[in-house]
Amino acid sequence: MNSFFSAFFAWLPNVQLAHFLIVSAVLFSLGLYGIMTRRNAILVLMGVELVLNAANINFIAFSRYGGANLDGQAAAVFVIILAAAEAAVALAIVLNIYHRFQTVNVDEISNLKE
Amino acid sequence: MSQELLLNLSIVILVLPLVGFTLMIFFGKRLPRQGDWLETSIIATALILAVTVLYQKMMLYPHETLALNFTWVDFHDVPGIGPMKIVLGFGIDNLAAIMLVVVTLISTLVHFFSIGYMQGDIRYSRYFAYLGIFSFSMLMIVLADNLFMLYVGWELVGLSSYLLIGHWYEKQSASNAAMKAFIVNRVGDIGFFIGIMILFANFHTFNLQEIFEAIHSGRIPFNSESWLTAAGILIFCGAIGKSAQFPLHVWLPDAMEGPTPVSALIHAATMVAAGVYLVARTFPMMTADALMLIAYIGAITAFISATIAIAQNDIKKVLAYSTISQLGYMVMGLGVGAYTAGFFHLVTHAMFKAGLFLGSGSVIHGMHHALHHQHDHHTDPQDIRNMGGLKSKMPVTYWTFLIYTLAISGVPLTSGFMSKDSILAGTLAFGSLTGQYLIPIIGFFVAGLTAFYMFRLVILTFYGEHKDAHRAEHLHESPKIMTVPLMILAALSFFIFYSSNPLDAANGWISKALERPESVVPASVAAASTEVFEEEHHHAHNTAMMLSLLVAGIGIAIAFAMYHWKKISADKIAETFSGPHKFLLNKWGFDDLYMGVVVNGTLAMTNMWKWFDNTIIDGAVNGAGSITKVTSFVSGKFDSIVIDGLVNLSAYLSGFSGLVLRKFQTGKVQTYIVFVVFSVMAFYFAFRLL
Amino acid sequence: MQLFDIVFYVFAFITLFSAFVVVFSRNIIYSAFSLLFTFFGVAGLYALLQADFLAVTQILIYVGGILVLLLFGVMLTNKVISVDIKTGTLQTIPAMIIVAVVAGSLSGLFYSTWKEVPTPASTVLKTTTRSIGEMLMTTYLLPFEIASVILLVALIGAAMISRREGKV
Amino acid sequence: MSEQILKDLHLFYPEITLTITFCAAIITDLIFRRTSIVVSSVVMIGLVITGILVLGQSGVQASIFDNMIAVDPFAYFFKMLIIITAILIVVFSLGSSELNSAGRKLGEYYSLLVALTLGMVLMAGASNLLMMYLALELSSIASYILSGYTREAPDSSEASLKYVIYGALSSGLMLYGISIIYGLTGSLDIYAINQVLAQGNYNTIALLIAGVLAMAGFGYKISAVPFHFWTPDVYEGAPITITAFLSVASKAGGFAMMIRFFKVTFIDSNAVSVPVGVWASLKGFEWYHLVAVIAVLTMTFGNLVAIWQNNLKRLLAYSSIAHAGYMLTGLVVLSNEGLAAIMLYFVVYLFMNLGAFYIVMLIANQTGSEDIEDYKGLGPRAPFITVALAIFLVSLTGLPPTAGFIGKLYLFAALLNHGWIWLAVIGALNSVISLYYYVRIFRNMYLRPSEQQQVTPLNFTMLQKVTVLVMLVPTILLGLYFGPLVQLAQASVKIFGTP
Amino acid sequence: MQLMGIGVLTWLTFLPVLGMVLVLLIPKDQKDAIRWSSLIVTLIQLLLSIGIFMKFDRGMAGINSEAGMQFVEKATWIDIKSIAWFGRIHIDYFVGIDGLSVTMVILTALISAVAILSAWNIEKSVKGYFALFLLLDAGMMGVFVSLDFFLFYIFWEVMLLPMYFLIGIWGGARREYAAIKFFLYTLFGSVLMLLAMIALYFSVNVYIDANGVIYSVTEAMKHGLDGLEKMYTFNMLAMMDPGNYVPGSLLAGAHTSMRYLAYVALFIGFAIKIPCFPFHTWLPDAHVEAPTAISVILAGVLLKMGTYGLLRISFPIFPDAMVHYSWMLALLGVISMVYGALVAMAQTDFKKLIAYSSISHMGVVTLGMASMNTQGITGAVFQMFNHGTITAMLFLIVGVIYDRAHTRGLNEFGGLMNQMPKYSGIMVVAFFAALGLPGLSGFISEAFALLGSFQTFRVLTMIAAVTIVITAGYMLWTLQRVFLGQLPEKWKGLTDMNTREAIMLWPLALIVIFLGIYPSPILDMMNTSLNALAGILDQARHATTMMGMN
Repeated sequence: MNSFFSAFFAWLPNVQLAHFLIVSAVLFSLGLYGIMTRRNAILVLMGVELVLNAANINFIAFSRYGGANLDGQAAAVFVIILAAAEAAVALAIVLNIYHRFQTVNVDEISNLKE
Repeated sequence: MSQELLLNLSIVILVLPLVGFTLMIFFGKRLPRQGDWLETSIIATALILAVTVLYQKMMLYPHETLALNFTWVDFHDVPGIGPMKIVLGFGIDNLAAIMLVVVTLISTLVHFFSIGYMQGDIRYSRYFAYLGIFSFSMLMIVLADNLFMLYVGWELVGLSSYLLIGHWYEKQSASNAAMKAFIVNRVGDIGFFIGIMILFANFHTFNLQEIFEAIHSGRIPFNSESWLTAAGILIFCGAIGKSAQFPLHVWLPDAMEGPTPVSALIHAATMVAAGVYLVARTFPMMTADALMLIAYIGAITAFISATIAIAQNDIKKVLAYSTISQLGYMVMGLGVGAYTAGFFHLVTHAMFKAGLFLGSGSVIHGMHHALHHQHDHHTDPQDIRNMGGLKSKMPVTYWTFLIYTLAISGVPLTSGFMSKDSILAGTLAFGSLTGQYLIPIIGFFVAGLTAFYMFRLVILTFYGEHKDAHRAEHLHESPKIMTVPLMILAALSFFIFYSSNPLDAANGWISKALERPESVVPASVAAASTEVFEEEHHHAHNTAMMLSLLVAGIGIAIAFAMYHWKKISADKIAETFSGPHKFLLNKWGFDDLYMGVVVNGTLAMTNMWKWFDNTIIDGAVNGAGSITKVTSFVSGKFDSIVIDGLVNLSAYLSGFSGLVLRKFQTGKVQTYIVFVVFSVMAFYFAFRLL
Repeated sequence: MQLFDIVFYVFAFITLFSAFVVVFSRNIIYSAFSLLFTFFGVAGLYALLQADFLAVTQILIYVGGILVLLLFGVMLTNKVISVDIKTGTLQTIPAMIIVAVVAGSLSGLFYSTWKEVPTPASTVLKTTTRSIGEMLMTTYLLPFEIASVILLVALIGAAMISRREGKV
Repeated sequence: MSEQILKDLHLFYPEITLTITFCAAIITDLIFRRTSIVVSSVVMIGLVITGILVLGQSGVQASIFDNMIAVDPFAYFFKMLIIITAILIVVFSLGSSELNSAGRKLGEYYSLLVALTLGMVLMAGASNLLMMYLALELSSIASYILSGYTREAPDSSEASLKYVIYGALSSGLMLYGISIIYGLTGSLDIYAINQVLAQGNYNTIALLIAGVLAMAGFGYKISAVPFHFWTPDVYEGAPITITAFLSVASKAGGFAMMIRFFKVTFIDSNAVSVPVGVWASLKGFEWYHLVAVIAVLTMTFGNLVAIWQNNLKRLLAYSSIAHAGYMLTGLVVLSNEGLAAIMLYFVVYLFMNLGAFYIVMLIANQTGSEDIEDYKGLGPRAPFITVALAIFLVSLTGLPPTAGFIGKLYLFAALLNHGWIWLAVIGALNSVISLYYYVRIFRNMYLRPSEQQQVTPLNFTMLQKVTVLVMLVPTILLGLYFGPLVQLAQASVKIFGTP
Repeated sequence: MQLMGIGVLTWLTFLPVLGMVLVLLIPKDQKDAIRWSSLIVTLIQLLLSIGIFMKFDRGMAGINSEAGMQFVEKATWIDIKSIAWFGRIHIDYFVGIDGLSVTMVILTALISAVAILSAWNIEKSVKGYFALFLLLDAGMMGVFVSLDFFLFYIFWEVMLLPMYFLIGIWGGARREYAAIKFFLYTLFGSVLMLLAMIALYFSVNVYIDANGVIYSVTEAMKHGLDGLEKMYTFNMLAMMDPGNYVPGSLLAGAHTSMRYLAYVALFIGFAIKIPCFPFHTWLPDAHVEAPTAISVILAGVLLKMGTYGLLRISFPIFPDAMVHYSWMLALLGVISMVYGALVAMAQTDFKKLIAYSSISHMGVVTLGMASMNTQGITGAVFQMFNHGTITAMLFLIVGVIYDRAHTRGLNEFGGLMNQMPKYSGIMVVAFFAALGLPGLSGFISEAFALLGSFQTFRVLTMIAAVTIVITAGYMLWTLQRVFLGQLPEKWKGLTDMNTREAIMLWPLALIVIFLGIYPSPILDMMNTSLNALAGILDQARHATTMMGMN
């Protein structure tokens, strides 16, 4: 175990692909956490954005370290575009919900259930 | 007459009553006099033909068995067996020919008697129709040369017995008795049927002659002598049921709920004798062990029912127990090997017992009329304690009745003396051959008892003063149509019709005709051979005659002493031995026993199964449901769903798990997401670990 | 520790810390503004990864577009009296556990799989904009067009949904 | 390059037509603001033309736009399926009082329907992970909007909110998975990915998590348990036409995409000694076990929960989940046979499921209720329609002589032929369970009297009856004479780039 | 035998479908027209079946040889050319009858006609009733004539839905429960059957030539493989030929666990229909709730489909498994007999009593066929026929009294013999036939079944013989409770059977009596076939003994 940690700490300062990936993983997890826990719909959407950003970091990191092909960057471009489109639609829906229910707390909008 | 003609004649005899039945059942009510003449003339014709057949058979073919066979079902080439046919047919040997006459004769007489006795009955034509179907089925038993048809006839007489016992079905007791008769008989039939199955499974034929030949050639069922014994005993089970042998004798006394002529015909002379006939038919295949058992069953039956008869007060019940007792005698006779004697007793007993029943019928008829005149509907016309002094009122009935009683008691010059004596001699022979002396002891004791209770009956019914003087005025002799049959039967109770020697039947035509057939079973399990047995039988003859005369005399004397001269008080004895008396009055408790154990047991069992079916199997769910119903979250919904159709436990479980699974659908999207991410991780770890 | 590494850690810290605030702050406005820093941090990481075009795009679209959209959303759905708009959280504990597991296993996986990947030769001087532009016109032409359709759909849809009802 | 693009373009005419239709619909909507009939006609014409153009692609095997989109019999099959569904949905929408009485104009509705169709059609052909993601998002975004279309109904709004959050998360998960795959293989092109994987040097664990994450995206689209949670709520809340569309076309697109993904990417294309028509799974990542587990969960869950439903839309939602489970089993067997069974099942499912939804809609139009209790005594009031519904339900149960039986027969046959006995048994038992809730519907229709005081017969227009017949006839006919159907399915298993 | 170019079996099967269409075309309120046209359809069906009875060649075996089948019709139904990865799919519309099915065909036609008569007084949605009834009729007939498993299965399932509705709509108080129970139970069994069928399909191959003629593997070897194509098949007859099994396939070989499994799956499917002991609980409910005509059909025909299926499919296709499991079949048969009889005795509902007696009587069938010899199987098949007629009578009898008294409580009646003499007469015949009185048909079949089974299972058969008494017990007890004794005051107004009721009951009674005396007309028809069937089993038994198994 000790050897694992010593290797790990020795590895830490030498930034390379995995460092970015781990940042991405943590960002992804934070995004998930936000989606799961925030009552406010807009905060939930923020969580979604975090998840997408995490994926993008992956794409770009892999693009950089994976033999310099730009597919990853291209993909990231599309992800950003889609994030914008999705955010627009989602916000419109949230506004609509607000008009209808006078709340944007996702957990309160649960008429459809078993 | 050619053999074919004889056979055809006998088939005509068989079919005639069936034709009568069919006509009567459909058109009986519309015929003049409701068709009694039709049925009666048909059966009378049958009688004439039967006598012809018997005569011709005796004259022309005294030792042959005439057979007429036809293929009933053809199984063609059966795998593993080869060609197989079920051949049925009729056979006439001396046994059958004699039975043919006995059955038709008594049937004819009973028909005539019934015309008088049943006058004005609401189902008069139905009654005659049933008599027709009975005659048909009984004749079928007689003529069958194979077990299958025998069984068919066997069941059909059961049916007709059921119908006739239940003739007055408005009476609960009558319909109960009918049912009891049928069901108790069926218990015996199970054995009979299993016996048939054993034989068929091995020999692939129902034909008795073929079965005997097969056994004779050394092929025995399942290669085991015990199976052969078992087959014999199981077939005898049929006889136990039909001939009311211990322990299935309980139905016969109850069967007295039927009209008295029916009792005479079916429950005294013919049907109940079918069991004896069956044993006689299958006699060659009985092993020594089987015969021993048969003998003991017969003896026990004879003894038990004779003792019960002593305590009975119903005229027909006394006769019923006497019938059982006499049947036990016959069975015992066959069992000990006295084939001829046993069957001979069947014939003689048929005459005098039919007579006794018809006589009692005449008495009841008279009593009934008298009571009817008095508008008395409470007094039991069958209870001998209400009778007495009928001798003068009904002379013909009395005299004929006395003759029958003498015959059954075994007084010399009567037919009963000869046959009974012969059986007793057989038992003595058996005793000396096998060392089983209990059987002759019972035999003689029962002979004494028989004489005693029969004379008790005669005395209480006909002697002394009538119990009710007013009623006595209305008592009349029965009409001619009823008394003539009585006289005929009385005549037939004399020795002369059976043998020229009143003391020994051995040389009579009937004994000549009925030679004991040789056993076909392997020698190691066979009973004493005919030769040996006849030797012993002959030796025992004189001893038996003496002893039987003695015990009969004693029995008669005690009867007169107790009931006529009142030297001994019957009541006092009853009081002194109140325990045994009650025991006898209670018929040894058999009815209670069966009611309590068998019938209630079965009913309890059926109810248990019903409960089991409704609760365990079917309601695995509905039951499980009731437990779960309590739990809160299932709530009232569950009930309706269960009733709506969760058919079994699995359905319940699936419904239940559906209910649980529903809980995942909370309506909160973030909860869903937790589930999703959780599942993703779960899959990931599950597959990593695998 | 080279400059590159230090810069990485700075950006990584900015990204993750602000993301942490986004997710955990009870104040919506705080969350929204933290998100701004997250996006900046991510853009920095992009730059470190020599994705200059994307770093710029990230700032333009995310900060200039999506974040503003979200802020509008916050404002429109709350009666804004002060900057102190609180919001609640739910099922934090199960979420925490699951997320910890996710983060742990993903990080572990990444660490073990890509621990030692040689850094390719740097292409710092050449910008990626042109290459990406070319790719969008050739290989990714179809996705590019489809993306435009998606934007159109989103446009129409968003307009339709948020339009005042009753007006045909 | 540009010549290639031009050459590829003519294999892309159907999609282009759809795009044009989409734009045309928007423009028409702007011109004819007062009535939506013009838009619907335009959409109808566009869809029909698209259908005809798709027909022209029969038998083509090609990959266009730098392997972005495959044009192959497999895609052809699903495209046809989706287009037919779309046409039927347009017909449904014309007669839906839910939509028409919503007080909103339907121009946008129809145009978005086209966009949704386009997304699904793209899903059927997408052969690049990015393209798959885009197609998924296109259809998702269109569906978010459409499921919230009747904004007046709170349920509808709620459905769309849940859908968008759930959908965004799911596509995010999938995207993350895609990014890992990209990292592992350095490519987004599924053929190239397969080339890399086929060499065998990959990290199985990373591949596993990528696969599971991708599965979350696909599972969401085909509503497979445990990624199905949005389905009941959205199906119940959304307008019934959209529900019907999602339950068939969306599922078809999702299935097409998933099958292509798994079959092209995660197959050991260098495997030797496999019989013709059978594939070998990638060593170290036996994903078909995952699919098998998901299939079992899906059908069992769908059926068990459906038992408790009282809203018919919701009931049908669960039933559609269960059906996805049956279909997934076809993928488990890793053979063309299973694939053909899935496709065959889809054709059958199209008719029976749409039929059921349509009749539920027709009845709701008149009675205003989708509650099972309100179906009491409906039988005598609307004999033809209820008999048709009964037949659709029987078909959904999978009883002969309806087409549903043939679908199940082929699935089970594929399973048994490849030794998946336990899976076949579970599938079969599930269809017994499913009977129970389907029967509840016709029990209420025929066995129970109406609770209303006045019982008036329901009237349906000839067009509606004809529409019902359009779905009813195949449902019965394909059950009795299924030869052509099987041939079609068998011919359509050819996926570009696979043997 | 052809009519208008179409084979008689097709006519028999699809005539009711035509009838159904006809009925659907008649306006709703013309109830008599609907009744009469239904009756005429079934009467034509009956006539056709009588024609079959006349023309049937008693010497042809059938069972596993196509040449031995009669009135065969074979036409290509589904034909899909083979492709690289999947062989030819060829399903024939293949119908034909042999000694095993001919009795069932006749029985179906007979009982259907009788049941239509008994449904005459249905007033609630007459049109729907008769339409569904005719569909049911077609389904039943189809099951008995199909020689292709696929076709068989389709007909098998086709009956479910009409049955569900017939019980569910026209039934008694708890009709919904009974109907769904019936439906679920049967479907449960049939999906297992479906799986077994598919497994069989992939295990059996035959060769087909360009003209669609099928060759078994052996024939093909003789013929030479030129121009022949190998394919899987649903043909039952091909499944019966061990030579056709693909080596290494799921069900190849003998005495393998897969074969046992498939056999058990099939068995459960059929046992539920019979219904055999642990699967029987749907029956009492279904019977009690079903309208008279449906009870008649249910008891008269439907139950036979289970035993027929065993004989037609399970026995010849899985003789090895049959030999292995025959004791189980026999045991279940005996349990059904005894248990059914005992539970029947405890019933107070007339119909329920007869329902349980059905279970008991069908146990005889099961036991008889478990014997695996000619007598036993003959007894079983004959019992199927007889139970069909006798139980149909019993249910009609209940129907008659229920129509009048609107109760089926046994304890509420009594003394009806005087009030309804004609009715009572027929009832006595039916009851005594049911309790196995010689001279009536039930006895012969029971006797043969027991005689046969005794050769294989001695002890079990002896236990089974106990039912002779129990049956007599509850039958007579019922007779007593209903007909004997005093007539309660409230039933003084009951009328005797009317002509329609007499017309439906008397033919059955006459058949029961006639076959009781002379069963050969029916036995001869089936004998050759059943010998062949027994031969197959016998061979399997020998093979098993040789292998030292069992």
